[in-house]
Amino acid sequence: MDLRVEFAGLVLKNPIITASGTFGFGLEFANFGDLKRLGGIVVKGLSLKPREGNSMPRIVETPCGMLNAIGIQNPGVEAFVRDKLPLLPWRETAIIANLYACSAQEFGELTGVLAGEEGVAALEVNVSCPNVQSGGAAFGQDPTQIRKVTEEVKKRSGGKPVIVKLSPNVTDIGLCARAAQEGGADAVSLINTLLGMAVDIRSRKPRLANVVGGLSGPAIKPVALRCVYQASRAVTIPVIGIGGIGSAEDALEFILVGASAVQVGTANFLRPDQAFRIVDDLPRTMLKARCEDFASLRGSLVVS
Amino acid sequence: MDLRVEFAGLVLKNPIITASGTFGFGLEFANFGDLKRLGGIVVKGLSLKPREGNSMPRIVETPCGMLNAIGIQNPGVEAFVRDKLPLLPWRETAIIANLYACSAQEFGELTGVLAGEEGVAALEVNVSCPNVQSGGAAFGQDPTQIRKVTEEVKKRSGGKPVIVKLSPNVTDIGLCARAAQEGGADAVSLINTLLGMAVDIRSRKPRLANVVGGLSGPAIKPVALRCVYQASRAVTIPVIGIGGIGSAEDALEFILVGASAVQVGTANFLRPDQAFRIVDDLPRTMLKARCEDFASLRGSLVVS
Amino acid sequence: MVRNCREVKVRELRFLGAWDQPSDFVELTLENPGWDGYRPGQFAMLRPKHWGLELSWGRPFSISRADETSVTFFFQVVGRGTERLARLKPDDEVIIWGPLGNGFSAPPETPTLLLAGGMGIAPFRGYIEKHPTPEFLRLVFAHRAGLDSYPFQQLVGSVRAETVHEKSPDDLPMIIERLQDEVRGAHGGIVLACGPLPFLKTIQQAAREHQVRAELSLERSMACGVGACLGCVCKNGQDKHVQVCAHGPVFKSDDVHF
Amino acid sequence: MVRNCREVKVRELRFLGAWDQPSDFVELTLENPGWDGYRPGQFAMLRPKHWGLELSWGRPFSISRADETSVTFFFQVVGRGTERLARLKPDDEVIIWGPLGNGFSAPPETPTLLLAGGMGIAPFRGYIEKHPTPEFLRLVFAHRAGLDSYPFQQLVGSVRAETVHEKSPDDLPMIIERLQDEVRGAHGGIVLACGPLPFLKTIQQAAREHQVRAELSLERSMACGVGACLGCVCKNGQDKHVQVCAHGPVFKSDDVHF
Ligand SMILES: Cc1cc2nc3c(=O)[nH]c(=O)nc-3n(C[C@H](O)[C@H](O)[C@H](O)COP(=O)(O)OP(=O)(O)OC[C@H]3O[C@@H](n4cnc5c(N)ncnc54)[C@H](O)[C@@H]3O)c2cc1C
Ligand SMILES: Cc1cc2nc3c(=O)[nH]c(=O)nc-3n(C[C@H](O)[C@H](O)[C@H](O)COP(=O)(O)OP(=O)(O)OC[C@H]3O[C@@H](n4cnc5c(N)ncnc54)[C@H](O)[C@@H]3O)c2cc1C
Ligand SMILES: Cc1cc2nc3c(=O)[nH]c(=O)nc-3n(C[C@H](O)[C@H](O)[C@H](O)COP(=O)(O)O)c2cc1C
Ligand SMILES: Cc1cc2nc3c(=O)[nH]c(=O)nc-3n(C[C@H](O)[C@H](O)[C@H](O)COP(=O)(O)O)c2cc1C
Ligand code: FES
Ligand code: FES
Repeated sequence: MDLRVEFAGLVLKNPIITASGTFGFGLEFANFGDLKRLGGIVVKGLSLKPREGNSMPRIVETPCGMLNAIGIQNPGVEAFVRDKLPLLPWRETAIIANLYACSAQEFGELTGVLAGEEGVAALEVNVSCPNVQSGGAAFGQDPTQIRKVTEEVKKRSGGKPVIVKLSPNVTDIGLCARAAQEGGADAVSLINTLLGMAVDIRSRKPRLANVVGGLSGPAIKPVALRCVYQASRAVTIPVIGIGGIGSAEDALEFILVGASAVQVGTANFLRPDQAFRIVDDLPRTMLKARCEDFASLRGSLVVS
Repeated sequence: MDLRVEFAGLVLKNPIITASGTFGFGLEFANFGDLKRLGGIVVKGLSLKPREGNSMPRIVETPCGMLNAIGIQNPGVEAFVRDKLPLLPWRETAIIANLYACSAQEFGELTGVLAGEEGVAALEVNVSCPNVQSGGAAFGQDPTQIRKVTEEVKKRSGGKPVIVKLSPNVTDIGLCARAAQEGGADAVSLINTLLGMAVDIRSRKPRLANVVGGLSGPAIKPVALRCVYQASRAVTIPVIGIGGIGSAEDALEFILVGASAVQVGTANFLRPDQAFRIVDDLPRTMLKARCEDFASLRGSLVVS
Repeated sequence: MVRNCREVKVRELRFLGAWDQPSDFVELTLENPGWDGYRPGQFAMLRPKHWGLELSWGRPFSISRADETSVTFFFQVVGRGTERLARLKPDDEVIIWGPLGNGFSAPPETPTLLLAGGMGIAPFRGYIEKHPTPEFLRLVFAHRAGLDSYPFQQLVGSVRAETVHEKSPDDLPMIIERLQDEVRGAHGGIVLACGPLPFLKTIQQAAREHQVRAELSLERSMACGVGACLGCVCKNGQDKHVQVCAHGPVFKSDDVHF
Repeated sequence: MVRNCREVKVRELRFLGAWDQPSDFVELTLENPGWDGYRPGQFAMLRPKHWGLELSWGRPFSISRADETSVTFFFQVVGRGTERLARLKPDDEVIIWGPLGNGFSAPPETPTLLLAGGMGIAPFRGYIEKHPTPEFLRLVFAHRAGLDSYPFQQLVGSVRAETVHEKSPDDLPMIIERLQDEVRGAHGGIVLACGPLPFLKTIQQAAREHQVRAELSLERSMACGVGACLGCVCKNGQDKHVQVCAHGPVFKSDDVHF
C-alpha cells in the first residue's frame, strides 16, 4: 500500500509526523524505532536565543490529557543547526523546524537562520507567544497578527514551505486559517494546546508555576477534529491535523475531515515507540476502513 | 460543618447544583437520592414552544468525556411549569430554570412566563443558539449580544436572580463575563460545552447527526477551571463553576479559583447518585484540605 | 419495585465461547441488589467501581435472570466497555443501577412467540423462568456463533425452542423469510423480539403486514439510563422523540418509527 | 547497554505491608526485557498494557534488581497510577522502557555510605548485589512504615546496615542530626542518597559543609522519561534547566540547585 502523501511542496513517506515539543529533537527516540520510518519530525520550538523556559512544575497529568507550561526551553536555533540537525536522518525524513518568537521581526530573523539549511524541510510557525502590545492575548488569537507574521516568515523562507500552527483558543478558527492563507502560508497545522489550568486544594496553589498551561492529549481530540474540519473548509491550502492523535484510526479520522497529514504529540508519552507503531498500523487500519489511499479519504466525510 | 452558600440573592444548602441537561427535571433521580439534599437543580433547557431536538445519534462517548447534540429537546416552558415544577421540592432546594431561545425577544417572553413562578429560584440564560443574523456564531460568542440578551431577561425577570451561562468557545472569556455583568446579570455560570466533533472512519460519517456537538466531562475540566479563574477576575458578580466536576475535590478546586457554587453535569452519568455522593463527601474533603468554610476558600488561590 | 443504585460484588464471570476473535461471550453474575422482583425485558446500567474516568457512561445490559441472591447478565465483547467488563474477577465491585425500563408483556395463557437474535436472547432466560404459563411460549433463536456461546442450553427443556444458524451472510434471506413466516404464524398471539436492528425491522414489517401484536426491545447508546440525558431517543408512533431507556426498551411494534 | 521498549509479563506481585492505609507497599517482578546489564540507580517507565487513555504517562520506578530472567521494582501506592499498578496480576502485560538515566557511581574499594529514605531504598538492592567490593558499603535506612514493608531484610547479611525509624514527626530533628553525622563521617569516601526531597536537601547541605563527595537521586513527575518533553527539569550547578530523566536521576550533590 502506498502511504506517501504530497502537499505544500513536501513529499512524506507517510502522513505521520511527530509534534513539536513531544518528540524532543527526534534523537531521544532513536532507541525505540527507526526515525527514517516516520513521515516527518517537527522538532522542539526554536527561538533566536537559548531559552531556559518556565519554572517547575511545568507539567500536570489531567484526565486523558496533560497540561504543559514548558515555556519553549530550547538551546537556540544556532545550536540546533550545529548540534542536532546533522545527526538527524533529514534526507529520508522531513525535519520540520518549529519557530517561536514574540514579534514579526524576530520571526523574520529566525527564518533567516533556517532558510538556507538543506536539512530543514519546512518551517512551522508557532504564534502562541503572548503579545504584550495587544494586552496579553497571543499572536495566534488575532487574525491580523497571524497574517503579518506569516508574511514576514514567508518573505525570508527562501522557498521552504511555511506552515502556520494555529491556536484553538479563538472564537472563529476559520478566520485564523484564512489569515494564514492570506499571509501566504503553504499550509496550516492545528491545533496547538487549549488553554487550561490545574490547582491543588491542599496547598491552594496552581499546579503549574506558570499558573495556566496548554491542554493536550485524547481529551482534546473532539475539539481538534472540529477545528480541523472547520479550517479545511475555510481555506484551500493543505491542513495538518493535530490534537489527541494516538492511533492509526485517529489519524484516519483527521484525514477524513480534511487533513493532508497529522502530528502525534502527547501520545508519544504513552510509550516511546507509539509514533512508529502508528505507522505500522496504518495499512491494516486503512484496509479495515476500506480506504485505498489517502487522496480519496481526505475530506471525504459524508455530511447530509 | 456549615455548607451553606449565599450569593446573587440565593441561599443554597450547599454549593452543589446539578447542571442543565444532565439531570433531567430532577425527578428522574429521585430514586437514587433525596433531591432536597442538593444545593440546587438546574432543569433541562426550556424553550417557549416544545422542541423535538436533533436527530439521532445525539451522544458519543469520547476519552474522559462525551459529545452531545441533543438540540434542547424539551416539552416547552408551560408544560414544565404545569407538570414538573409542582413535583419538585422547590421549597427546600433551589430550582433553577435554564432558558433557551434564539432572539432577545424570545428570551424576554420566556422570562415573562417564569418570572411569576414561586417555585423557580433563579433563571439561567443559555446563549448557545446559533445566531442566524451574525453568520452562525452563537449569541454566546458575541459580547454585544450577551449584553443585549441579559438586559432583556433582567428587565422581565421580576426580581429573580439572572445567571448568564457562558460559552468557552471564545477568544476572551473575560469580555463575555463583563458583558453579562454590564447587562445586569446577577451571576455568570460557566462553562457550557466546548465545540467538538467525532467521526466514524468506516461509515465516513459524523458520529452525531448534527455533525458537531458539545464536549463535556473530566476532559474539559482544565479548560473550565481556567475559564472560571479568568471570569472571576474579570467581574465582581458571583461565578458558578461548571465543567468536568465529578468529586467534592473538583468542587473545591473551582471554589478555590473563585466560584461561589458549582454545577455537576456529565458526572451524573458515572452513576445516578453521584451528585448526592459529592454532597456527602464535602465535609470530609474540606477537612482534608484544611478548609473551614467556603467563604475563606473562595478565590484564595495563591499566585506568586 | 424500587429502583436503586448499589455497589455489589462479582460472584462469577464465565466465558461461554468466542466468535470472530476477540469477540468473547461472557456470563456475568453479580450479587443481587434486591431486584428479584424485576420484570423481564428490564435492564440495568453497569459500571465496575475501579473504572476510572475514561469511559463516561455505564453500560446497559438486559437482566438475563435474577434470584434472591444473584443477578445474571450475558454480553458480548464489542468495544471498550465490554472489554473491560470481561476482565472482572470474583469479588470485584460493580456499581449497578436499575431495574430500568418497562419490560415485556407476559399475558398468561397467550400463545407467545419469542424471537431472539444473537445476544437478544439474554432477557428471554428470565422471561421464560418467570412466565406464569411457560407452556404457551415458543422461542426461535437466530444466531451466528456456536450455540454454546449463548445462554441457550439452559432454556431447552423448559420451553419449546428452535434455532436458526446464520453461518454466512448468504443465509440472511433464508432467515428473513423464516422470521416473516414465524410472525405470520403467530397471528392471534403475541410476538416478543429482541435482537439487532435489521432483525427488529423485519419483524416490525411482518407484524404490520399480518396484523400481529408484537413488542420490540430496542438498543441505543445510553449515558444515564434513567431518562434524563435524552441521548437515547427513538421516534414513537406520533413521530415524537421518546427515551428508549425510560419509555422502553420494549415498545409496541406499532409505536416505533425506525 | 541498549535502551528499549518492550511488552513483558508480570511474574509476581507481592504486597509487603501497608501503612497509612490504603498506602500499600508492593514488590513487582516482571520478565526481564534484557536489562540485566543495567546500572543501579537507573530507572524504567512502566505502563500496564490494558491501561486505557486516562493516564497519559507511564510511571517511573527505580530498577531495584535484575537478573537474566526478571526485573524487580518496589513501589508505594500513592495515587492513580500506583493504585492501578497494584491491581496487576501474574501474566498481565506491562509496557516497559529503559533502562533510563545514568545510575550511581560504584567506585571499587571506596568507603561508600548509602543513605536511603523510605522507598529510596529501592535502587540500593541492586546496587549492593552488583557492587564489586560490597564490603566497602554501609547502608543507613530511614523509614516510617514497619521494616517488613520495604525490601530491607533481603539486604541484611550482604552489607552492613542500620535503620532509623521515624515513628512520628517529632523524630525528624533526630533523623536530620543523624544524617548530618553520617555524612560528616563519610569524609574521604562517597555518599549515595535516595529519598524524599527534604532528606536529600539535608544531605546536600551536610555534604557541602563537610566537603564530602555525594550523589543524590532526584524524583520528578515524568511524562516521557527520555529527555524529550522537558517536563522533569531541575536546575544544575550553573542554574540551567536539565532533564532529571536524561541527565539524572543521579546528580553530583554540587550539581543540583534545589
Ligand atoms: C436496553 C439494552 C439492553 C442491552 N442488553 C445487552 C445484553 O444483554 N447483552 C449484550 O451483549 N449487549 C446488550 N446491549 C448492548 C450493550 O449495551 C452494548 O454492546 C455495550 O454498551 C457496548 O459497550 P462497549 O463499550 O463495549 O462498546 P463501545 O466501545 O461503546 O462501542 C463499540 C461498538 O458497539 C456499538 N455499540 C455501542 N453501544 C451500543 C448499544 N447500546 N447497542 C448497540 N451497539 C452499541 C458501537 O456503535 C460500536 O460500534 C444492550 C443495550 C441496551 C440499550
Ligand atoms: C527516577 C524515579 C524513580 C522512582 N523510583 C520509585 C520507586 O522505586 N518506588 C516508588 O515507590 N516510587 C518511585 N518513584 C516515584 C514514583 O514515580 C511515583 O510515586 C509515582 O509516579 C506516582 O504515581 P501515581 O500515579 O500513583 O501518583 P499521581 O496520582 O501521579 O500523584 C499522586 C501524588 O504523588 C505525587 N507524585 C507524583 N509523581 C511523583 C514523583 N515522580 N515523585 C514524587 N511524587 C510524585 C504527586 O505530587 C501526588 O501528590 C520514582 C520517581 C522517579 C522520578
Ligand atoms: C510537553 C509539550 C511541549 C510542547 N511544546 C511545543 C512547542 O515547543 N511548540 C509548539 O508549537 N507546540 C508545542 N506543543 C504542542 C504540541 O505540538 C501539540 O500541538 C499539542 O500537544 C496537541 O497535540 P497532542 O494532543 O497530540 O499532544 C507541546 C506540547 C506538549 C505536550
Ligand atoms: C447531555 C447534555 C445535555 C445538556 N443540555 C444542556 C441544556 O439544555 N442547557 C444548558 O445550558 N446546558 C446543557 N448542557 C451543558 C451542561 O449543563 C454543562 O454546562 C456542560 O456539560 C459542562 O459540564 P460537565 O462537564 O460537568 O458536563 C448539557 C450537557 C450534556 C452532557
Ligand atoms: S440514556 Fe439518558 S435518556 Fe436514555
Ligand atoms: S520526563 Fe520528559 S524530559 Fe524528563
